[in-house]
Parts: sequence; structure tokens; C-alpha cells
Amino acid sequence: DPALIFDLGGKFDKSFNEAAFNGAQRWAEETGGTFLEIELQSEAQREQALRRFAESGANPVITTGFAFADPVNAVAGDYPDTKFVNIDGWLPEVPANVQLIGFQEHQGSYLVGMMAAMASETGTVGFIGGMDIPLIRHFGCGYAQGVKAVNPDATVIANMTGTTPAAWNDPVKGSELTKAQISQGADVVYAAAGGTGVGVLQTAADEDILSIGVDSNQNHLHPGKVLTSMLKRVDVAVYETMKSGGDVETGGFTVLGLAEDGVGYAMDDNNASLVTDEMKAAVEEAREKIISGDLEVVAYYANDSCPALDF
Amino acid sequence: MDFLTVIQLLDSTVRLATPLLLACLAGLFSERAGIFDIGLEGKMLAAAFFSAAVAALTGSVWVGLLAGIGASVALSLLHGLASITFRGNQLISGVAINFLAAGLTVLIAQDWFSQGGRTPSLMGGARFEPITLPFADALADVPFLGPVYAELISGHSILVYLAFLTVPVTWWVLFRTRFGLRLRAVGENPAAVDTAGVSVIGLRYAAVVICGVLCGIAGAYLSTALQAGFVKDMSAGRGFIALAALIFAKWRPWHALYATLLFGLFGALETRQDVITAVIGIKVQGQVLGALPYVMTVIILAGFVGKAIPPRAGGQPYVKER
Amino acid sequence: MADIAPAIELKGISKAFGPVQANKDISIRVMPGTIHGIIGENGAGKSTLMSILYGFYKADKGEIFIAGKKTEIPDSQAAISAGIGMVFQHFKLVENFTVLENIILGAEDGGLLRPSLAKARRSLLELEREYGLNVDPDAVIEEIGVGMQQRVEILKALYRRADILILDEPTGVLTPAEADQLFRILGRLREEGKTIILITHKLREIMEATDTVSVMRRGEMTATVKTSETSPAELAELMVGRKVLLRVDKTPATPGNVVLDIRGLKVVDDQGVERVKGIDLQVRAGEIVGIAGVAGNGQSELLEVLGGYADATGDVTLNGQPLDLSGRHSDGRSRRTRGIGHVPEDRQREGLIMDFAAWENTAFGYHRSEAYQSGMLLNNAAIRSDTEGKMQRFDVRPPDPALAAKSFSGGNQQKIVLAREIERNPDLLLVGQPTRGVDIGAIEFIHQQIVALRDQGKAILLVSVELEEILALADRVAVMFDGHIMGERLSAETDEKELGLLMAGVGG
Amino acid sequence: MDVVPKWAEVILVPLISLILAAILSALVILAIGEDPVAAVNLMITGALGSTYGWGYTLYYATNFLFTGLAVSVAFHAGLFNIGGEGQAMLGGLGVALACLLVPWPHWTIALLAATLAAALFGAAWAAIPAYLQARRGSHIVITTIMFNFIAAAVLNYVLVNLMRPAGSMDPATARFPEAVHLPTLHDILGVVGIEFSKSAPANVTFLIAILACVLVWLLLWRTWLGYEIRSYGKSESAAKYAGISPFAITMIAMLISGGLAGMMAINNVMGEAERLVLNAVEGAGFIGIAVALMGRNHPFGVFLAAILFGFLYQGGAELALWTSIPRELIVVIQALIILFTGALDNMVRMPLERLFLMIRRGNA
Ligand SMILES: Nc1ncnc2c1ncn2[C@@H]1O[C@H](COP(=O)(O)OP(=O)(O)OP(=O)(O)O)[C@@H](O)[C@H]1O
Ligand SMILES: Nc1ncnc2c1ncn2[C@@H]1O[C@H](COP(=O)(O)OP(=O)(O)OP(=O)(O)O)[C@@H](O)[C@H]1O
Ligand SMILES: [Mg+2]
Ligand SMILES: [Mg+2]
Repeated sequence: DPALIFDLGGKFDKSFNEAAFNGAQRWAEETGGTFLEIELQSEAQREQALRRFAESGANPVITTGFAFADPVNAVAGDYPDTKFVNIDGWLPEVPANVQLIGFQEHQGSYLVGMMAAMASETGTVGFIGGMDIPLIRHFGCGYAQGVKAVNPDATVIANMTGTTPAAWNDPVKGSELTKAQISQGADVVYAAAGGTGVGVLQTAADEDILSIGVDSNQNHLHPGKVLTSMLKRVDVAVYETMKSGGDVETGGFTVLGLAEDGVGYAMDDNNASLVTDEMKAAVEEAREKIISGDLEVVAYYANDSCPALDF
Repeated sequence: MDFLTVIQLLDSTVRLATPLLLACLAGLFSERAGIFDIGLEGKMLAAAFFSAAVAALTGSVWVGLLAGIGASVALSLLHGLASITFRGNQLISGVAINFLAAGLTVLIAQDWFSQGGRTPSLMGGARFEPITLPFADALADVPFLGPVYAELISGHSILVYLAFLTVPVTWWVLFRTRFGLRLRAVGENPAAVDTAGVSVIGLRYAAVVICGVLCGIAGAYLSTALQAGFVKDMSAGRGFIALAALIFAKWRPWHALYATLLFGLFGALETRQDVITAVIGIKVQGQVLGALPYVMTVIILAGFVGKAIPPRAGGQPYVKER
Repeated sequence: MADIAPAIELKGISKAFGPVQANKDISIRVMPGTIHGIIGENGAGKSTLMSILYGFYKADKGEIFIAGKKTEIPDSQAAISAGIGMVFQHFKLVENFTVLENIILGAEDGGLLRPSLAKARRSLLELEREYGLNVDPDAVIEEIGVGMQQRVEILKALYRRADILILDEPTGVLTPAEADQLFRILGRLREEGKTIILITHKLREIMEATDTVSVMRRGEMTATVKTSETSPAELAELMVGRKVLLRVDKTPATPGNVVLDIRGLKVVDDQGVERVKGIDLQVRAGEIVGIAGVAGNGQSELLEVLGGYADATGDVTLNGQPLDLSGRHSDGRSRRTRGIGHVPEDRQREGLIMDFAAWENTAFGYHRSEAYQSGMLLNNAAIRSDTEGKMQRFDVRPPDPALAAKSFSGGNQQKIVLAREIERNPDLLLVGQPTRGVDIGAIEFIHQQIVALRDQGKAILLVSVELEEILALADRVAVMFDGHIMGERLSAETDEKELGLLMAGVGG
Repeated sequence: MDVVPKWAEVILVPLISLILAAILSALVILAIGEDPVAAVNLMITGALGSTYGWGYTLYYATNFLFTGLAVSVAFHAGLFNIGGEGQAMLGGLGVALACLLVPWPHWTIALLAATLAAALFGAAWAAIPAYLQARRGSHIVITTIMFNFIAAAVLNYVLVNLMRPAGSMDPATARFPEAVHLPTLHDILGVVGIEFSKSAPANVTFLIAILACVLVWLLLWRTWLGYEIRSYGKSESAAKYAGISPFAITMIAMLISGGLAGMMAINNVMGEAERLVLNAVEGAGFIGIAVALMGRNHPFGVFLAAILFGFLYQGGAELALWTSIPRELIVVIQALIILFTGALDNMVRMPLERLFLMIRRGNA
């Protein structure tokens, strides 16, 4: 059986752990298979869970979150017959039985940034991150580049919710940040903040501005108020990995960008009226260019800074 | 920094201060009666969940509010059982209540709604809506006072007004009524109350229940007024900040208002990097901004507040015979 | 006589605190309009018995009759309703409340404070006029003296219309003048037909004020006699179970060199109030100098400065060497290394750590001395064996070094402190209120120890509010009033009357 | 003089309390539709049934030992140090700097240096609140709470902006060099021929924690400094009479307390993760409060309480691993155990007292 280990946020984090769970769920429903799962409670359980699942014969062992890269690296050597897959992680060298799946979040964020800039009437848009970590800056950086691509004079206001894990579950602060950004003129806000994002989207809807969801399709939360959602198809990654089972390819990086439909923007009935054809065309064009390599969105990781936004 | 920005900043201050204020006054009642309560956080969280959950189920925010208060009071009574009846350690009991609330809320939420420890989004009558005070729109254009009235004073949920009203009421109850006199006495010297023929246990339970009611309102405010539903751990440490505010306020109602407004202001400033940049002239780094409220608190505490003396019998169970 | 029902009758009262039998099958009758004294050693069970009558504790067995009627007293409310008022040994006042607030607490009229306070203010004026109990209704308790605090306690009882008033060691903390006033008030109350129960360790008070007296010993009521038919000596023997010397037995002093020389000492307290206003005083080897004075006239501050825990200005020398009055070398430890021992005025707040075992308290203040160390660690065995010796020599009961200080009676707590300070052989011993609240058996012993130290040629500075004690113990008396020394007298050449005038700031 | 004999006080009261907590927990487990007997079984075998389980139990216990001792030492001085969390975070920074900046030849020297660094950083973080309390009267409860938040911001800044290896997305330091890896219990016990699980993180720090217990005990009850700390904590007025400096004791007690909290980092940072991650302390500072209170602020009590919490953490992990019981249930079980053993203990003690008194009277 495959095993799935959720990061500390817990499997219902309204974010990528939840997406991973949905992917696994879909696989289970379609194949009738079963999978092992655990929600971590502490840092020390990372290795513990990896080893326990490996020892019990689970294969592949899928982990979500960059924090798993290091423990997976440490454990993999002891279980050569088990395959380990980590989503979001990065390692200088990837062991033979480990596969790292990375998403080009900045590309997806770039597209929703473009949409934000086009939907904005004030020329000011907002970004609200959860905990201040590089990954979230990475989201914000792609977003800002997209905004600037459409409107070089646009202002991007970026805020982080906090510096502790509590920043992922503080919708009240998310609301307050949203209001603060609205006071500064923002009329589209992009939330990459887990449970805090619930507050952001809510307040945006209450205050009658547009918001952008993250990770999974959150358009339905406030129909007609959520411009789009930046999709990060963790569910697909997990689904595919589980489907390959023990034969999953390992020993390298899988990069899921726009080309692979690993990231993207969500369109459905809930936001159909908000997205004009013009927007769609522009975004589609940019998408093609990014895929073809004609357009390069700079990743925050490239040199730990962002050309379009100063954190 | 223009006038409107100031108004917005203060508006945000009021919203952020309200849950702190309610929790702080809750703690004030309890601690004035000699029962230390580090379980404010847990009670607020439990109330946030139950008010949102019941509001979602019934569609009525008022029923939800009652349920939130009920849950908070239940935890208060547990605290009372441990620290009043069984003379246990009040700090431990408080710690336990925080854990209990953190665990139970998600467990029950998952059991009831299967939405990953969240409640469904509240809509319509299941939520406290902002209230527009009379003439707010008409007066909005009056210079200075207009915006203050329309933007700052008007447009909050009823619980905000309730919270601010609680300050004078608390003051009045504590210092102008028989109950208040006895309550303060029991926190200073329970033996004096006992020998005066008044039940120490009864008074302390009453205080703890009031604490529960106020924490309940604070929690309901979070999930049904500021937000439209419950998210796990959504109290996010506000109970502890309220506790700090209580010490800051030296256990006095009006000072509690000032202290929580100050914390609210710090919180509001944290969301307005632009204002801070404008005021001090340089752009502050994100993490520095995040630490600012806490650094400011320490500075103010060290510079201006001086020694805070808690109620003398605080934290100790009343034991006559050993 | 026979047809008047007793105001109070207790029948077969028993009370145990866990394994301790505090009261054993106690019966007692108190007639209305009389003052009934109760005496007994520390821990005899006096306070417990009265607390049962007042509903503070619940008796395990026994019956209570008030004015001939069997009455259940499950709590203090019931006692108050039955017309009983009690002034506890340790006052039950809310320190940061005003006098008025303390008085109405629990006896308010209606839910609002203002009318209650106004009404209480009026009644207070009446009570004041009636009994001469003057207090400032708006003073905060922690800012007034113990004498006034006690009047507040009495007013509390009278305000509740008590017909029966219990006073537990009321004079322990009072000055002679305050005590006299108290007894005048008690006299007036008796005249009005009120019944009073008075617990005290002072036989003089029993003899002067009471009509009948009961003696308690180890939880039992051993005797009840008419005061007019007994004598202090008899009472003392009934109480302690042996003959007690009621006078201090000492030879005239032979003063030697000046040990302590104080010149121009001034003390300013935290609030900036000058407490000691430039005093000169000398204490010689082999003499006891007593400081008399009403509490709050600077004596406590003087002791604190000499003990090293309050700052002061002026010149003080010990055996000719100057003593730092502020800074690093002005703390309790430096004083001890210089040979100053100190029995503090408040043994429970200063002299002892109540939660520590007796043996730990034996090291208190001397815990860094060589004798108690072995290498980097404390030599607990040495401290323990030292404690055992001290407990034996000072007759501390029970002689169990492992028992917490709070579990000893007041007298025995005082013996622990005294043993610690005296056996260090200090050149100068500071003693504050050595026998406050201590029973006569222990008083006799404590006085003997202090005199013995003097006879070894040590200098002793004694502060006490008990004039009787000062006169009996000191060789020379200085009277303090308002931060000044009003005068010095040889105790053999003065009397209570002269000292009393000095204490009131008259003469000099 | 005590009514309840010592053995009953020490064994019977906690045991009955634990059973009560277990019964209530079982009811909660039943309520969410799981099998409580199986769950308890799983917890016990998972945490105590193998050297592997013990390895984790002891690892967690080590963390709690340090933070619990930290809270206790301050408590004896009458100071409520809620800042263990922040102090341990800073301790982690000290360990990371010590391990990364200097090429240590051998783990023993590295451990020594890291311990020192951890203690110094932790102590430094406690020093400011201590000073403010001693000199300005600023309430230490607030200042230490504030310093927890400030520590989080500091650590975040350092990890995100300064110490993160280039290219890594993880706000964490690089892995420490091989030379500073601490021997695990597997390595240590292997020397004496005891088979201990290779994969559990309990390491030599556990022994240091036990040593710390002994040292704290010695300090508090066998040195004049400890004597002064305890005296000051019991009665400030008496301490002044005895010539004990309130300022010195407040500072010293808090420095020791902060140092102990900081030393937790040699376990979780150097011993387990071998790098410093943002979330390294994850609440152990707060658990330390519960551990100290439940252990009645005595090092041996702290030891037992820390093991109990270690058991709960590890047993809880096993539950989460092999059942679909959500992790919040474990939080609830923890809460119930803290409640019954720590706060409702008199509910058990009072009837016991009556019982023993009856027996005593019956014999007399
Ligand atoms: N609250 C209490 N809890 C437990 N034991 C108590 C309590 N109060 C008193 N005792 C015990 O009961 C005994 C009687 O105490 P009590 O206070 O009645 O003595 P007392 O005669 O008033 O002494 P003193 O002259 O010192 O005031 C004491 O020896 C003590 O051990
Ligand atoms: N709560 C208590 N627990 C145990 N023993 C107590 C308690 N309260 C008082 N006692 C004991 O009861 C006896 C009398 O206590 P009490 O409070 O009357 O003080 P005391 O001995 O008169 O001392 P002081 O005169 O200094 O007040 C002492 O043996 C004392 O230790
Ligand atoms: Mg007594
Ligand atoms: Mg006494």
C-alpha cells in the first residue's frame, strides 16, 4: 500500500495537505485500494513516520512539505527497497529511491497576478502570505511580476501574517490585513495563507472587492467574489504517484509547471462573469510564452530576492 | 499620514481590541476574586467554535452566541471545580483547559461537519452584521467629526458596543455594588469574607461564571462577527495577550480598556507597513514589524508602568483546615 | 443565678484537625453580662474553640446553646445571626479597603454600596460616641496601626449588633495605652449587658478585667474558676502544669565597653517620610538597653537599619569600627559577619521561612557560614545536628528538626529564632518584640535566655511595646517618640507612669 | 503528622488520578466511534513496548526535562517563567552557531561547546525580563510572553535571511557536519552490549538531562545559593532580613532557568534534527510549565512528569500512525491527564485522607 504523511499543518489545512489528501482519496475511490496516512504532531515524528511506514512495507511513501526533504534524505538509505516521494522539497543530491516533486508556483502566481492587475480598477493589488517563509515569498514574487507585466505602474502591497505557525490559522488577522490593504487602495487580494486565507476571502467578499484563492479551487467559497484561484495540483501529483505505486520513477526532480498543468488558474461557473475574454486571452498568451520559454518568470529562490517586490 | 488613515487605523484598533477587552475583563472578574485564569485562551476558542457551529446549525447567531457562552461557562465551571471546590492548582487547571479546548473543538467540528475542523461559512442571520448608527451616513460629510462618527464609531457589530459598555458596567459593579465589594474582598482576603458571613465559594463561583460569560462573548465575536465561521486555533494567542493586558492594567477596568486598545493599536499598526514607513521614514523589515507590538509592550512596561501588584489572595485556594 | 440561662453554653465540643485533637470534649458556661477569660499555652486549643463558636470551624462533636437555646452554627453567618461577634487573633480585614468598607462587608443594606456606606458612616459616629472607639472611616487598613485595626474589628462586631463578643489575644499587638482603652471599652460593653470572652496570655489582664476564667491545656478544659478566688501564680500553674516564675530574675548589670555607638542616625522610608530623625544611642557590653515607645515611632526602622535591611545616614560604630549604612556592605549577611545577631519583630514574616523545616530555619541568615559548608555543598548533616542541639537546649517542642516552622506554636517558633541568634554568640543582639503572642511558660524561658546572654558580657538592644517587659528585662530604657529619643532612664529608677508620659511625647 | 502516608501520596494519588483520566479519555474515544481498549494498548506498546518506542519516549522526555527544570528553578525563586519557549528557540540558535561556525574535531568537544552556547543564549534571553523585573518591577509573566513572540521573529529573520543555505526553500540551517553528530542511545548502550533501536532519536542528551536533574536538585537543596533561591521564593521579607539580595537572586534564578530551557536545544537541534528548523521548539516550553507543576517543582517529580509526557507524545504518535484517530484526540487526552493529575488531585486525595483517618482511628 502507498503511505501519505501530512506536514504539521494537518490534513485539513485548507491548503496543500488537504489537496494531497483529496488526491489520495480519489485514487482510493477509483482503485478500491487503501493507503496509510498520518498527521504529524511534532518535528521528531518526521523520521519516525518515514521509518515506521517503510518498515511496515508501505511503498511508495509520499510526504508533503519542504521540511520533509531533509528527513527523507536521512532515512532513504536505510530502506533501499522503499520509494520515497516528497512534494515541495529540495535537496542538493537526490538519492536513488527518492523523487522530489516541485511546483512552479511562481508561474501560476504570475498568471493570477496578471488577472489581478487587469481586474483592478485602482491599480493597487494586495498579497497576503501566511508565515513568512521563502516558499510564500516565492508565491508573492511570481504574483507581483504578473501584476507588473500588465501594469508597470501598479502597486503591490504584500503582508505576511506572522512569524510563527499560528500565522497559518489566524483568519482574524487575515481580515485585518485585508482591510488594511483595502484602505491603501487594493481592490484585488491574493491570499497564500492556509486557514488565514479563509478570513482574507471572507473580508474581501464582505467589502466587495475581489480575492484570489490558492492551492485548490476556492472560487466556490464566495461565488462571484473570488476572481480565480491559483491551482497547485498536489492532488494530481499524489494521485499519479499512488497510481504508479512501487514503479514510481525516482532519483530526481519532477518539475510541475504550467506545461505539465501542475499549476494554473481556476475557471468555473463561479468566476465566469468576473473574467473577461480579454483577460483570458492575455493570460493564455502569457501561459504559452512561459511554456515555450519566451517568457521567464523569476523564481524567488534564484537569488533569494524578487525583482518586482521588496519583502 | 492623513486623517482618513488615522481613522482607519483606529477603526482597526477597535476591532482588534474588542476580543482582547472582553477576555481581559473576563480575567479581571476571575482574578479579582482570587482565581487566576490562564485558560482565557481555551474558553475563547471553545466559545468561538460552539457559537459558530450552533449558528450554522440553527441559522441564528443569537442562539449561537448563547451556545458559545454556554461552552465557555462550562469550562469555567470545570476551572471552578478544580480550583475552588478541590483547591487544585489554578495554573495547571488553566493549562489543561487550553489543551482541552484546542483538542475538543477540532474533534467535535470534524465529527459534526467533516470539514477538517472548520464550521461551514455563516451567512445571513447566522452572523453578526455591522450596525450603522443613526445619521451615520448623513453626518459623514461633516468635517472631522463626521468621519469619526461614520467611520470609526459607527459600523461595528453589536458585540463591539457591548464590549465597550462592559467597561463602565464592570467598574460600576466592582466599585459601586455590594457584589463588587465582596468580590474584591474575596480576592484580597477570603478569610475576611468568610468571617463576615459570606460564602467564599459562592462568590468565587459567581466570578468564574461571569468570566466564562465574557470569554464566551469574546469567542463568539471572533467567529461570528469578525469572521463567518470557525477555523481551528483561531484564538491565536489572544487569551494570553489579554492576560498580559490585565497585568498591564493592574486589574482595573478602565485601565483594561486602555491596555487592550494599546495592544489593538499595535496590532493595527502591524498591518499598516505604509503608515510605519511614513512615520519613521524607513521601510521596516517584515519580521521586525511582526515583533514590534511585543517590543513596544516591553518598553512601555519597563518605562512607564511600574510594579503591578496582583490581588493578594490570587492563585491560592482558600483553605481553613489542613 | 440558676434561673438565668447562660449566654453561651458549650457541651462536649470536640474537634480534630486530621490527626491533631485540638479540642477534646469541652464544656463551658458563660453567664450574660460577664467577661470570661480563657488562658492556656500556645496550641492549647483556645482559638479553635472560639472559631467553632463563631462558625469558622465545624466541631466534630458537641452542642452549642445560646441564651439557653440549642443553636446550630454551621457558618459565620449563623453566628452573626445568633448575636456573636469575634475579633480574631490574626485580624480578618481586607488590607486595601477602607475602614468603612471593611465594616459593612457582609452586612450591607441592599445591593448598592453608597446607601450602605452612608448608613454605616452614621452608625459609626454613634458607636464612636457611645464607646469612644474613634477611627477614621476613610482610612485604608494597611495604612493604619494595629491598634486602630483592632478597633475596626470591634466596630465590625458592634455594627452587626453582637451581644456576645469574642476577643482572641486582643492585646498582643497593642501598646499599654491602647490596651487600657480596650479594657475601658470592654467594661462599658459589659455594663450594657453584653457578654465577652477574652483570650489572653497576660495574667494581669485576666486578673484585672475578667469575672471568671477557664484554663485550657492540650485541648482540654482543665479548670474554670472565679477570678476573685484565684491568683496569677495559681493560674500559671494550672496552665503550664508546673510552677512558673512570673518575674525576671536577674542581677544588676555590669556594663563594659561601648559596643554599639549610634550618632545622628536618620532613616527615610520608601515614601520619603523621615522615620528616625537623628538619634544618638549607646549600648555597652553586658547591658540590656530597652527601647520603649508606641509602635510606629521609629523603633522598627532602627532595628531594620542595624539589621542591615534598610538604608540610613549617620555614624554608627560597632566595637569602634564603622558600620556601613547603605551600599553593598549594608546587608543582613555583613551584619552577621560583624557579630550582630537579630531576633526580628515579626518572626513569621522575617525571622522564619514558614514552609521550611526547623533545621533549615536554623541556618537562615547563616547559611553561608563555614560551619555549614562541606566543599561546595551545604553540610545538611551538620545543620541538622546543630538544630537538634539547639532544640534541646532551648526546649523547643516538639523537638523535631524535620517539622515545618509553621507547624510550631508561636512560642516555639520564637525559641527557634532565639536559639539561632543567641548561640552564634553575637557581640550585639537586636531583639524585637521577643514575647509577642507567646505563652507565659515560654516567656519565662525566653527572658532567662536573654539575661543569660547579657551575663556573658554581650550587648543587647531590646525593642518592645510591652512596658512591663522592658522594665523587667532592660537595665536602661530609652523612649522613642516621633523618630526622636525622648529620654533615657535606668530602669531601676523609673516606672511605667514616667515612661508612659515620655512615650506620649511629654517631658524629656 | 500527615494523614495520608507518604507511599499513598506519591503512588496512590497519581495512580488513581491517571486511571480517572484514562476512563474519561476512553469515553471520548468511544464517543468518536473508536475502540478505547485497543487504543490504550497501542499507546502502551507503541511507547513502552519496544526499545524503539522507548527511544522516542525518552527523546521527548528529554526536551520536557529541560523546560520543566527551567520552569521549576524560576518557580522556586517565586518567578513564573513562561518564556521557556523563546529561551529554547534562542538556545537552538546558539547550538546552530556553535555547530556550524567551528569545525569541531570530535562530538564530545562539540557537545560541550554547544551546551555552553545553548545555555548562554537561553540565559541571555531570560536576562532581560529578569532585569526588568528586578529593577523596574515589570511583571515577568508579561515580559516573558512578549519575549516568546520576539524570539520567534528573531529566529524567523535569522533563518530566512541569514542562515538558510542558498537554494533551499526550507527556512532551516544547513545540516551540521558529521563530526558533531551525537551518539544515540543505540550507540551508547551498544557499548555495554544492550540492543537498542537504531532509529530512535534519544541520544546522549538524555543523560545530560538526568545530570541536569541531579545538578538542579543539588543546587536547590544542597547549596547555599539554592537555599537563597528557595528562601527568596517563599518570603521576600524574610530573605531581606537574612541578607539575601532580591536583585541577585532574581537574576541568577532566571539565568539558570533560561540556560536550562536553552539547553533543550542540544537534544532537539543537535541530537535529533541536526540542523535548526524554524519550528524546533514546538511548544515544549509550554509543556514544561505543565511538567514542572505536575512534578511539584522537584527534579524527581519533573523527571516522572517528563517521562509521562514523553509517553503521551510517543503513544499519541503511534495512535495517529496506525488508526484513523485524529491527532486532536491526543491533545484531549493530554488535557485530561494534566487536569486530573495536576489540578483535580485533591478530588482523589480528600476521600483517601478520610479513609486513612478512619483506618488510623480504627487502629487507635
Ligand atoms: N487550621 C488548622 N489546621 C490544622 N490544625 C490546626 C489548625 N488550627 C489549629 N490547629 C491545631 O490545633 C491546635 C490548637 O490550636 P489553637 O490555634 O486553637 O491554639 P491556641 O490555644 O489558640 O494557641 P495560641 O495561644 O498560640 O493562640 C494546634 O496545636 C494546632 O496543631
Ligand atoms: N493552618 C494551620 N495548620 C497547622 N497548624 C496550624 C495552622 N494554623 C495554626 N496552627 C498552629 O496552631 C497553633 C496556634 O496557632 P496560632 O495561629 O494561634 O498562632 P500562635 O501560635 O499564637 O502564634 P502567634 O502568636 O505568633 O500568632 C500553633 O501551633 C500553630 O502552628
Ligand atoms: Mg490562638
Ligand atoms: Mg498566639
